[in-house]
Amino acid sequence: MSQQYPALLVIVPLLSAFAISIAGWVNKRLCFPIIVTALSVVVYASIGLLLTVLEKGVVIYHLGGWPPPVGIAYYVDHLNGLVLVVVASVALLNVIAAKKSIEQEFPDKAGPFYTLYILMVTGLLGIVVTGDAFNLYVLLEIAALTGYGLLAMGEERAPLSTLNYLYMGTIGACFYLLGVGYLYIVTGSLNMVDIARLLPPLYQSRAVLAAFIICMVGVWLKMAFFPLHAWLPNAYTHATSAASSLIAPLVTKVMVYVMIRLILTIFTPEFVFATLALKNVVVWLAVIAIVMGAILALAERNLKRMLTFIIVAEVGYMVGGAWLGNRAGMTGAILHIANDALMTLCVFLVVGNIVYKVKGYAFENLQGLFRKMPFTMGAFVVGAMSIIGVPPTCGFFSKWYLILGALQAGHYGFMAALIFSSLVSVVLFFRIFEICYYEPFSDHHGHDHPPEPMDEAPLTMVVPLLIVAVILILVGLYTVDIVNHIIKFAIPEGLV
Amino acid sequence: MNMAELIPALIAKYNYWIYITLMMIGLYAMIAKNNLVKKIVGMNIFQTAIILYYVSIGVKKGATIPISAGGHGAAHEAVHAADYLNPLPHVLMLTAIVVGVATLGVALALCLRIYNRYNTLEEDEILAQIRKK
Amino acid sequence: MFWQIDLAILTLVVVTAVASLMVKDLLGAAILFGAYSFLMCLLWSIMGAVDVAFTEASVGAGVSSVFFVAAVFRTSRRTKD
Amino acid sequence: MKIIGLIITIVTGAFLVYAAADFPAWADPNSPASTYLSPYFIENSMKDTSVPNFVTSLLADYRGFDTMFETTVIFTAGLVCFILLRISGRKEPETSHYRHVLTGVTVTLKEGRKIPASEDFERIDDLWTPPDLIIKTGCRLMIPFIQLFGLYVIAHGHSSPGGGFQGGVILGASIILLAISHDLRTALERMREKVVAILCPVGVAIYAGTGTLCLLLGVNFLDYSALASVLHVDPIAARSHGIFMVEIGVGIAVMTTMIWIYNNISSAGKYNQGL
Repeated sequence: MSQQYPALLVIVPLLSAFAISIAGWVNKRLCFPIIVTALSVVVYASIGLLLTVLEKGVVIYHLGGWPPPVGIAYYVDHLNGLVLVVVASVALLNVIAAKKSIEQEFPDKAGPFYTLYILMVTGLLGIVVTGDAFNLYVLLEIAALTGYGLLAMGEERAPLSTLNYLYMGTIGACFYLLGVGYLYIVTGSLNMVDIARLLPPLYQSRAVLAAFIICMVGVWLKMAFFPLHAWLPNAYTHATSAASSLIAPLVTKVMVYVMIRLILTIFTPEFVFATLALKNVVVWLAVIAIVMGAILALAERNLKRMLTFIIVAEVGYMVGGAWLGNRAGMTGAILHIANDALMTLCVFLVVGNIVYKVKGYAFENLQGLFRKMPFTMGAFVVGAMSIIGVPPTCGFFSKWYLILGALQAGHYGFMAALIFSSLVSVVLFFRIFEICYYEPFSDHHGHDHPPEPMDEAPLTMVVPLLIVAVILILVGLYTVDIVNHIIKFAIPEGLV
Repeated sequence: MNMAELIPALIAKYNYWIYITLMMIGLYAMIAKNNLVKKIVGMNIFQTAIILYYVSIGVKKGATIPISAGGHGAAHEAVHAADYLNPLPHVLMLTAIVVGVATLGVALALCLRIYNRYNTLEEDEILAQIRKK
Repeated sequence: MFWQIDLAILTLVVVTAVASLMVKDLLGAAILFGAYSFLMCLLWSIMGAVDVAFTEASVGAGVSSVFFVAAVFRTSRRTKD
Repeated sequence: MKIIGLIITIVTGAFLVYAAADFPAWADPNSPASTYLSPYFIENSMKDTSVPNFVTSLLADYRGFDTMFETTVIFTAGLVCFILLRISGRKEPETSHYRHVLTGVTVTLKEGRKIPASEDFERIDDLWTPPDLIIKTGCRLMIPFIQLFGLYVIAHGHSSPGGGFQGGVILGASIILLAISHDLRTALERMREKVVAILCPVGVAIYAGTGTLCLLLGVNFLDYSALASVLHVDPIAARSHGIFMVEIGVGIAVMTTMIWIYNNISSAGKYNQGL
């Protein structure tokens, strides 16, 4: 069975999506058990796959029995093995946590919601696992379309911001498709490894240059890299908490993975960092992204919207780290994919719990939350520490690698931006802690207002959140092992 | 490049110039148009332009449509690759067309939701309504 | 295959595309978009992509136009640009 | 915005023109795209799958995995339209209208009363207009032939242009034509919402299920040659049959999705009136 893990990863959620869709019309109570079972199988298969990769090296799976480049193949190496585990576990933890808020917000459309949810996970897993450039486009569209559906179910402004996301997402996906077309016209192949084998004699061709730039712009649009980020804050803020806590941690990170895959596998670091003179330009763009993300976050008076701008800044970290063009920077970027997915999940789950109990996420809604929801806020502190980058949480270590990379590359601007953004995060989060710590102002009549009783979110929401918080610290403690056993092999030897 | 070389170069890649033109028309409409449905029309033009590009890759001089001339009974006859068009771009574009219509459906559904709420499809009027609140 | 017809259709495609974006009526834009799709389908069948042309004829010129008309019917024909 | 748009467009366009200069000339038989991978498909399609239409064999077999997700995309679009537009908790309107078929007299009933189902009265909407007799009859005549053509296109995709997508769209269009020429209520009587919503995932599941069957028979996902042992034919014919099975699944999924999207958009999720 273990040689079929790559197929299981995609087939199990896909088939269960159809089962859930039908169950939504027959018996709604079946939906949740099916989705949890399917995602558990996915988590199991992804961990099994990662262990197989660690033991035996790259796993190749021929779909339809056709060897590449004729057919479509799955390539699982250390890089996507790691990302697969992250995607699968984030999806599983989030669906358990989201059950209550789904029941509260749209009880009658739970079946279609779960179907879209698991289809989105299918799409993201497929993007990560596939070794075919065109197949990636199709899966990109699945992840995007389900994302539009999930995001648009939110508040009254959600359809408009989702429509803007749809325009931007379509342009991004089409640019990627066009880039693949440019590669196809000069190489005649669609398989990533095969393209990489055929490309070196063509490195001077303008079409290859154009293919690379078009693909990059498309992927940057999808991951909301500054200045192409305009769609992200509105779309994520107005969504329901169940949807935003799936999409915010995963979509941008998977897109960063696609970018790293393009750099490392298809175009190879020699072409990207040595032949092209774009390295510094992109890192400076990343610097601007980080600074602008931090400043825009500072201007917000609304927790969820503030977090979306932090995502924009985090995307800047990863793009900058990947484009530094050295081993430490790339290690930091890959490590940050995993860490950022987990910490974004943590803080967005906290927002979900707050919305469930307080029905709002503006700063004035947050007063007195430390007393009211101590466990949720405890997890929030861990998540915030991780985003700021306080050891021993995992955020510290990826930042450390990124700064190391910046030092090695001699790019002090990027280093300064990282430190600036950490400082701004300190301000951002301590401001929220302060609001949450103090009780709401008592009204004028009675000064000894009785303190509000503890009113924690239900257990199914708190337990996954606490698990995420613990994972954040555990990943931090075992960072060295992750880097030495997984990420070290994910980066080709050529990159020093 | 003088005129004598330019004109053959233009004609030899006429399809590619048209695809770029169409794509830019679509892109401009998506960025600059104010009406949400007009933007969707632009989006579709943008997508079909890319399909045109792919189909243009598949064309081969002196080749016919990618369906075996012999039909079912001719499995033993040798098939010469030069006689048939390249089927791979066609397959990819079938997928792209279907993705296009799926995106169109979702976009129109979103437009309907927006119209129900704001009673207009003009982006500036919607933004003015949001700001007023 | 006459290259003159090829060129004429390629040019007409651009004309219909621009027209569907310029016309100040959404229903008209929907119909012109249908015409655009159909010309595109013709172009592809000239290029020998019969399956793609067939799909575009049924999806692009057929069902897409119906969706557009249905959506315009449910919203409004008014447009400022 | 217009100026920014113009600048972006011109810069992108200029960049694309610059890059297109390095392309192989149009329709060049010796370009990499025509010489590297595609000859394999053209020369081996008949040997591997016994399907004369290379596009079909490539679509459903060599790159069948893409096509499975393409069908999933369609299904997703239908589902998203449903989830966004469908107004749930169908509340019966205050007044309901019935039309006496023979005389054309309209009866309006208040407070949710109903006329028992009979041949004489038909339920109509408040925006009802009498359908044109010529259009109604003409479409009635055409619809069976359109459906027959749709089935032909699905079944004959192996050796002529067509296949699951095109046939499915044509079948869906026939029901949409019914909804346009009569009204949505008539079309919904033929294809109930629940039927559409269940058939759609079933169609995609036929595709994925065929692939999973191959997996369970001990080979890789979507490797139809494994069906040989089930169908009692040689592996090459099994591939051909496998392609046909998935085309049927695609046809069902595409047909129902087109109807689903149309129903939701044309009635803005209320499932009355329609166009």
